[in-house]
Amino acid sequence: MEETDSLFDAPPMGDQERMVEAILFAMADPVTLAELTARLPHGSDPAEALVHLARRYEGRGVNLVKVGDAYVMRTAADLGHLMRRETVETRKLSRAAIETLAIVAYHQPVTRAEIEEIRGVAVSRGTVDQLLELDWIRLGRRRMTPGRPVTFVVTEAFLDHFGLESARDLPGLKELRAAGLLDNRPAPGLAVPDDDEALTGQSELFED
Amino acid sequence: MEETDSLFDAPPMGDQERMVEAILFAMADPVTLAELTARLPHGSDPAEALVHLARRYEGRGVNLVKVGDAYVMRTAADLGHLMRRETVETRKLSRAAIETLAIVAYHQPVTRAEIEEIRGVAVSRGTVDQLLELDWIRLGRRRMTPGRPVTFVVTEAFLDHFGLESARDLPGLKELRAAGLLDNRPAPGLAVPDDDEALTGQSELFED
Amino acid sequence: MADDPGWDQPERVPTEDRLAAEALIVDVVGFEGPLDLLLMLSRTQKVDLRRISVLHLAEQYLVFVEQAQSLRIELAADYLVMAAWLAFLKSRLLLPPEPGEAGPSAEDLAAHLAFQLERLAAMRDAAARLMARDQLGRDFFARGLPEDVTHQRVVHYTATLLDLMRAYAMIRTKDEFRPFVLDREHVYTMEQALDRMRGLIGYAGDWATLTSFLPEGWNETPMARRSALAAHFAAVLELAKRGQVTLRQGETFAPIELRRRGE
Repeated sequence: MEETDSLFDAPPMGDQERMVEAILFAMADPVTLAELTARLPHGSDPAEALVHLARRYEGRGVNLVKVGDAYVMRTAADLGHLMRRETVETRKLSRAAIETLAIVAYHQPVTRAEIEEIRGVAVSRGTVDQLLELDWIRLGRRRMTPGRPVTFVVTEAFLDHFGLESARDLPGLKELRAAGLLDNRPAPGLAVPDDDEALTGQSELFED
Repeated sequence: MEETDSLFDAPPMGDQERMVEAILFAMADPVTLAELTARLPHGSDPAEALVHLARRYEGRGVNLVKVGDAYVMRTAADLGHLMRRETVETRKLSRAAIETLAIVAYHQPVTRAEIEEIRGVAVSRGTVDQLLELDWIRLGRRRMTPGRPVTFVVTEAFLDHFGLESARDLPGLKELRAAGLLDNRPAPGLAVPDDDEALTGQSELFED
Repeated sequence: MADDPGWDQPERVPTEDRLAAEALIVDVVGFEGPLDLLLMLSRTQKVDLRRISVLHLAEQYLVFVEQAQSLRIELAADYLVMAAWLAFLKSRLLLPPEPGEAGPSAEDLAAHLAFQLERLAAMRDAAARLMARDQLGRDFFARGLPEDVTHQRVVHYTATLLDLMRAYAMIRTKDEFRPFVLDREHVYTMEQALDRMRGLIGYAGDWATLTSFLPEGWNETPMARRSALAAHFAAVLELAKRGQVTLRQGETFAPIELRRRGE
């Protein structure tokens, strides 16, 4: 590094190679020679560094590849199969699903009827199926009440995903409130709509 | 182990190393040994491959880093200036958030009341929320004391962000513990039944 | 207490101390509570926090609070609580313990305060050291181009604990607000109106407007009035159908009038 400090001396080639390596690793796009020159200390020779780097990665799991006039690190072609499982598309759970999941987590073991009572809306078959398929909920013991309804409980995979040691570690209402999660009042038009609608309906019928 | 390996015809160690290299290069987030094992051909020994790989990248522009139980490739810290333009502008954390984070890291698992006791002020809702959202802290096990308060611990993302292999590597941890500054020392005249549990909790994380 | 100049006679405080205290007060919003302020004051003693004089610190704090009050600066309650406690601690430290006195000794209390200050200072220091570390995305970097080699798509659903907690909080908040929904109070059902009108038509020997039959208290808000009017209107229609009342209306939108039938 001392050499960099002096006016014209570029860092030793070994250091230049490290620098090019780090830049190619961190960049989201292929990097041109001009860009490398701009990033490296004055007097560096990225073209030569690239030659060394290409040789170093020859036959490795990752190779230095030239794309047009830019350079990029790519997985070796023969190892692509290792990554196949990685191309996953991440989607947020629907509101119905997350609410249902929350209710199962907080009230388990809980029956479908109980979930519907707490949510105030019917729980679609698809929602429950999705959570079962994600392996976040599973069937618990049947409730010993008329009809012997099945109950739902959360799974190990659920705890794992949400970084919980046990469902008991979920914060309670008081703690949710303390964390500020309980005082976001339902947006206008969310909890009130039944009310509003009833009135609108009536006035339409009777006031004109 | 070797005998089992030959039974299943695991690839030679050189190939296993290439595979681990390719996988780690492809992933931006730390990969656990279990994930590596699952991806590699049956009978492979990713742990050994990692040893070779770590040696290969020693002193390079990119290094193999251990984060908790997982492994990831990161650029060498002394080359950060080359990527300055890529720096992600992170939200400035408030002093309260930084202190709260440090207290969680050094005292984990720690309850909100304990954080407040140490800081001498109430912890605002937003502070904990922000740290949760950054995925730097998460909920730990509940404390087995009256009220069963939730505790907070730091996450793997926290370790990754600050380049720590484990919470044991926090700067100055040993000295602080030796000085008794991580003790949960009750105010004189207060009966504190949760002292034992607090210590047990800590020893689980730090002492082994 | 009268023999203590630092507390009872702030005007005798040396000028520079006084100026320092005023500078502190100006900045009082910058402190995060009494412990923060105490830690700051303790730094002026220029000794190891383990060897700090809690007595001196208590005096400094009390001077600060006194100054703030003389400058009519409103201090938050916790500053005043701390002041009261420190005044108590100070008197305990100065006076010999009374024989048979219960509770922790003044020395223990002082030692604990010193411990709290040292611990807070240590955590601040630790926080600073933590933030001074090389950080991901600032000093070292992740792979900029994580590869997706195949076009095989697996949909992976995700949700965070925060999402879960928010969803639950939302459901529970909805529940909590249910009792506040006022719709029940403003809805007068037709059944209610019918019951009421059955009892009232006996008095409707002569033409009377429908609105005069509205129950008390249902004429005050438009919401209640609309509901009650609608219910009663439906009820009298029902009564007319049964032949119990006669209805009439002078013209469109004119008041509806009704009269008992069957004479």
